[in-house]
Amino acid sequence: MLINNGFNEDKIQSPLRYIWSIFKGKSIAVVAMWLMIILITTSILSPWFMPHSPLTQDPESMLLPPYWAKGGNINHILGTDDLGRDTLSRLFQGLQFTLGGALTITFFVAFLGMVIGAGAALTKGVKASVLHHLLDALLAIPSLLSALILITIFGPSYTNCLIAIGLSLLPQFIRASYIVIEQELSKQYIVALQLDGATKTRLFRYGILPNILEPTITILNRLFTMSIIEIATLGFLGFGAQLPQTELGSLIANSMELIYLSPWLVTFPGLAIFLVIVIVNIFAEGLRHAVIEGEE
Amino acid sequence: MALLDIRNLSIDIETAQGKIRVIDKASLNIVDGSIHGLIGESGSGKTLIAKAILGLHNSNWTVTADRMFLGKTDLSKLSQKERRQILGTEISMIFQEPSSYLDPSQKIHTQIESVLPKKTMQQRFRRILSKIKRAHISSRRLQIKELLHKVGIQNDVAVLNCYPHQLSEGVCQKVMIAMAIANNPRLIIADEPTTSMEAVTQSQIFRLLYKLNQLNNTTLLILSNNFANTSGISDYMTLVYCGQTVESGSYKQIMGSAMHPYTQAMLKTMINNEEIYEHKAQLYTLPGNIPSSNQLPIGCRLGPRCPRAQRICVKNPTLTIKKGHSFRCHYPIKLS
Amino acid sequence: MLSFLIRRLNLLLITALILTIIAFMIDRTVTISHATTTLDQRNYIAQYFSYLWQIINGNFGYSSIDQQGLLKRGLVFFASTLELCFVALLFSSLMAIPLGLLAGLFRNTKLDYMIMTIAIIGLALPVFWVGVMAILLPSIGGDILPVDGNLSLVYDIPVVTGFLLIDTLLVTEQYGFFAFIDRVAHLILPALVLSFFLIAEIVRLTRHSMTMVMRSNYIQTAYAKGFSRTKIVFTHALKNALPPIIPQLRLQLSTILSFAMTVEIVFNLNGIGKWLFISLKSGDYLVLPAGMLIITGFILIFSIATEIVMVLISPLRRGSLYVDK
Amino acid sequence: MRLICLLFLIVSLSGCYQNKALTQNTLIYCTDSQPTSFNPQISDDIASLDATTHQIFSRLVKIDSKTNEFVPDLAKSWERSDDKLRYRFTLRNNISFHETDYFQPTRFLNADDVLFSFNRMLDVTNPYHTVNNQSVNYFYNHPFTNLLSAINKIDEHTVEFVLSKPDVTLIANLAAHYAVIHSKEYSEQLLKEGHPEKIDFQPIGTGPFKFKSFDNNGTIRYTKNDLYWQSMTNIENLIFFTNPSATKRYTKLLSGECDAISYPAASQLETISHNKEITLNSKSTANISLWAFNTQQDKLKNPKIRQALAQAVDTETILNAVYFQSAIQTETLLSKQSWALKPRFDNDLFNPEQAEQTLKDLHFDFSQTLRILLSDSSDVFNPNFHKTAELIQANLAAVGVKSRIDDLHEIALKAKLDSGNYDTYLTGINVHINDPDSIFRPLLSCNSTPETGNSSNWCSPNTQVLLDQSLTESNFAQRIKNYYHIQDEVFNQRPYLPIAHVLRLDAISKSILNVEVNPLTGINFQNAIKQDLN
Repeated sequence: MLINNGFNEDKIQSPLRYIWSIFKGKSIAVVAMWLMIILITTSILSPWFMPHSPLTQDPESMLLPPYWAKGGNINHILGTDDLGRDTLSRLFQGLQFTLGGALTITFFVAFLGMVIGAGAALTKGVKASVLHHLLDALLAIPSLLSALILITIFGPSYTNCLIAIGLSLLPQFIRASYIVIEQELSKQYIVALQLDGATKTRLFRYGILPNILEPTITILNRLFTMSIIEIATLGFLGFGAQLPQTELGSLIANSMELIYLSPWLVTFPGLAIFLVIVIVNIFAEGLRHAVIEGEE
Repeated sequence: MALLDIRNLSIDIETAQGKIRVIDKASLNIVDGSIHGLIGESGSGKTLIAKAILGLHNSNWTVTADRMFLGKTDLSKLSQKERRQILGTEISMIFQEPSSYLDPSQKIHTQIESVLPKKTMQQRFRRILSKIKRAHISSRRLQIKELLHKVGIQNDVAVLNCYPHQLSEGVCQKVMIAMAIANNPRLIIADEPTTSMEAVTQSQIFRLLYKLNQLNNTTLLILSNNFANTSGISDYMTLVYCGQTVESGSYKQIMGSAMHPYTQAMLKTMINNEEIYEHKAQLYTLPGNIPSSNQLPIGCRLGPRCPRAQRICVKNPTLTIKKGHSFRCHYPIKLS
Repeated sequence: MLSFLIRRLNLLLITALILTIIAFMIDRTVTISHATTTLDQRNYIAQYFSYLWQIINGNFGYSSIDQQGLLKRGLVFFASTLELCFVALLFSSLMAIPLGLLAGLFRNTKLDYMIMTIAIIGLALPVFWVGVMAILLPSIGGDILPVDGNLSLVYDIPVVTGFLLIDTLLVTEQYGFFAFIDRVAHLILPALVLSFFLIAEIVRLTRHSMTMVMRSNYIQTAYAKGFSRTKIVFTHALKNALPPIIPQLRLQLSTILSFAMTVEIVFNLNGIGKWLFISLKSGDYLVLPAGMLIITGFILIFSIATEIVMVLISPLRRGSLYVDK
Repeated sequence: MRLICLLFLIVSLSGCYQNKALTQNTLIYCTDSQPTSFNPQISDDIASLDATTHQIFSRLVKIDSKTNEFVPDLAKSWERSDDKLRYRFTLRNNISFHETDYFQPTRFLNADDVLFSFNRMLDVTNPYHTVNNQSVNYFYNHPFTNLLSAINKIDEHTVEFVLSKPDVTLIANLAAHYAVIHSKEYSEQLLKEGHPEKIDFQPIGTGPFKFKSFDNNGTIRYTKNDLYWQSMTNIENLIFFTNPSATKRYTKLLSGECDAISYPAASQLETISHNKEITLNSKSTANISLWAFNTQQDKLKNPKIRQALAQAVDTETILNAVYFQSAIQTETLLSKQSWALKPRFDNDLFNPEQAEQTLKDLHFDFSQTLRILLSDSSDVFNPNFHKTAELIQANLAAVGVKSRIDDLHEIALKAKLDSGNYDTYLTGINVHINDPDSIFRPLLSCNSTPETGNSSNWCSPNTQVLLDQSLTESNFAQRIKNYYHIQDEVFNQRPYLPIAHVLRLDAISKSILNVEVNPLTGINFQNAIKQDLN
């Protein structure tokens, strides 16, 4: 009997490696990925290499414009705020809070949501239906409102804001992962696995998890985007990070009264939020396409 | 006389790992008025060939052919518009799983009506006139009714007012056939028309197709993975393996004197009720699996599985034609 | 049909009940933590039922600041929010559906990438920031558009329906159509900002839906019938691609409202978001359960309504009336 | 293509969304906060005064804005008896109260109305005395109690005020915001209806504008009082609109949605002063922004420590960074205009080196954290508390003192102040009468609580005696001397660090003329004229 191996010139690539090789071909997405890595590392490391501390006041140079504008100073590339603090350092500190918060939320919510969603999808009966109705009810509450409710109960602070946003986004994520897993469960190969007598965990690990990569990326991306926007929004409304913590949204709120005097102070944090979301979205979109192409 | 004459049709598909030649120099010659079976395992490229004939290919396909003629029209040189004119009137297609090939949001009536020849100005005018005369002639309704009766649907009114999801697969397939024959095309391509159907429905559909061929003299190209099923009604057969046409010939030639090892293997797989199998005897299969599309062997693609393969099989065999019986093999089975 | 309705209403009631429990829990928590009223000594279950009874009777509590009934005021504010959402939805549908269809139709072409870039940008623009930047508008472009508020103050419009677009039309004897135009002018900027997000969302949904439809088998059939691409798009694709967007969009309703609330706060529109925000800032925490009940009540009723409408218009879903899946 | 259509739509709308005919006789004043009531007798916050004193009500006498002299208003004339104890006021005839949906006057103003208005404040037996009267220090800023012994009705149009001892400030008091005249008839109608509290929320007065509506979004509508006895303006509708964001107010002023705004953001003053379309109206006030040290707190008990902390703070930077041009730097509690001001010429008010040295000498515990308490919302005397606190924090850090900023919201803040458990408090005080007592008493009296102004919990017998003495002191020179003593003590003991005297600022569109702003009693639109500039 002949064996096929002799003719298999290429090795069969592992799916992840295969997806990676497709992803590498998407130049914009790769650029976005590098930008994302740079953004995260710089905002974490910024206290060590920034020339100015984000809290140092300088009465001599208040409200400096960015250095390219008239009256700008090369010491403060993006200018200073009304207390003479360096805008760039403050932006990075803000990024630390916003981006870090969003990543934390994404991580925890994704984990919890996946577990609960999978639990709901894999179990039947009273437990699932109770969860279902509870989700229906919770999903009807706009996330901003539920975040406000939770913050009113906990009191405004950065950590509470993160908890509130996480909790308010959790139902959405549970529902999303539930739907995805449910869809996957109805597919033939899962039935085959079930007939093989696979346990729930095995079914989840080997049957479902590898096949829901693409929708998971979409959900995660959405979760991340929403949490950034919500952190910034709550910060802007004064329910999030409390001063002197500078979160990008509260940075905008604090400079709002200065908008005519120094519009840069409002422009830069907004642009930062915008760029972070765009970069992450492009990266996620690229990844998603790679996964889709890899699966096809 | 050949209605459809395809020689050395190749299809390359662009993928992330480069171009893959999925159809490799396939040749097909369909005699006018015959039933031609295109037989191959699933994934062997039958549907691709059919789509290439219809021109329904995506932008990342490259289709090349030495000859691709439908009657006297060169299919490979048609513009989009010209091709559209041919589709439906000259060639039509019947798909597998018909219910998914019918628009779920339109009633059957609308869908059938849309394939009927467009009303000319004259007809419209006549219709208005007839309305004035209060002589109610709904020619279209009649036409549709006739079509449905032709394909064996009796309760036409009920069916016409249904959405596809309310009908069974068999009825849907009949509707598809009705739509396909609406314009009396010269060639009907039936792509596995009976998969996922009950046996009774299957034979109904086959009988219907056979009748069409006999009554209207419509040429039929039946794509199938079921050698046994299709061979029954086919006048001619072509076998495809991994995008290569291995053997082609009339029913008698194939059944009686298969030249290619693959054909022979297929013949052997047919369960023959006259033979008595021993208890626990193994049924015959070719060893190995069909290679996946990105790891196709070079030369004769059956090579690794072929019981008669030798070193020279890594080169592509040339087409041998004997009395309309063609095959591609370096070591054909000798006529016994 | 009747059994379907009863089943849906049944689900609605259970969800509504859960929501009142949540509202009750919020009510108790804020009352205890901020001690605005004397504490009720009865056990929680008895308290809950009296709370539920009050809600059924339309008594959502009273503002701790001016002792006004919360339900009536909340509804008036919510009407304004809905108006904003509606205008934004209308505007963004007009913009986004054609874009999404085009993107889906010309998938993976330059046009598609361009449209998707627009969508990502729309999603990424923080709503409140755009609102803040809009403040700069008068100093750049003069008094083109009003920067905030529901309506110019010169118009004193009595509240009839709560929907200012309608109310302004009711006072044409006094102000002519100026009040209406003024209202429209005040809605343009906030609706535009809210649309950014909505456009992004609708473009994505439409594109996905369109792609799925264009890949489906019956489009192949249509090609095989010899139809032109335009004809296929208009006769087959649109009809199948658009309806699935509606339930998808319905799922986004709470997100849309969430964004609308932010827009209101930034643009100083008297909607439910600003109401909640101002009340919370001034320590009136009882608005939270009331506001929550109003918003969620609307979302529940609206989703049931869309479901019924969907069943009525979409032949595919009508099957679910008869077949219990 | 769609974008072009949209732009076209916007452009076409922009031409007509503002209706000229309607806006022409409507004046919109955008304020920073809502009034707490519509009666200046019970509310003395700026917003309430702006919304009521000159618009709805009239007083017996008023101050002429140009000459600063007292001129008759509702009183035709007045005469003083020879013993300087009796003042007799003759009222004008045919002065009608507002005719509104909720009240139709049947008679003109007479002596009963004047009596009612004052007795509501003075007479504890008056049925209205306790209406809407929740504040403990109801008469704190109304020195009538000490002043008057009786108010008599002589005839329908003559009222007599009897003083307990000679006092020249009576006329000034009668021109103050709390001396407005209410309608007795209206009060009786309300009593009958059983809603006496409405008197302060649906007011009836004799002023140039009558109250129309107040909605919870912060819009107050007035219409012209057609029965007003003086010549009137061309303004038919007066609208007050509350928008807490100074930037938004300014934007609306630019876009023509507001005709005048109160307190434009300090940071925008420079841009506003360059704008030719806008008049910037600034009036100096006695309102003062200050940093209070809680003298009851152990770590701040030593006045030297308070001195040193005060020395560490650079008030000039605060002024530049927070107030821009909206305030005047000060070292004293009294404003430059006050007759009791003791001028001071110290050069080492800001001296961090010396401050650090003093603290070291006093063995100040540098490891402890000094808490800076502040409100989380802005107020008229400080546009941005938090920024001020941050600057102070940086100053303190420079001398090695650690500090923490506590932003608290209204209710929590009040609780904190009541508990007395705080170190320092960044606050300020509003002054409504041009009298040193109105500043010193709330800040320094033992009877005053942190909530009413004494946020340093200062109580010194010496100060208290001086305060009480000067109130009854008839010798002016002695009074001044007393106040000088108080100022010295404040300087030495440092319960407060004065930061700035805040200006009353209003930005008014050039199309509005004759708006008068009185820093003590509020804005006056009586004579305002709106002209069409186009």
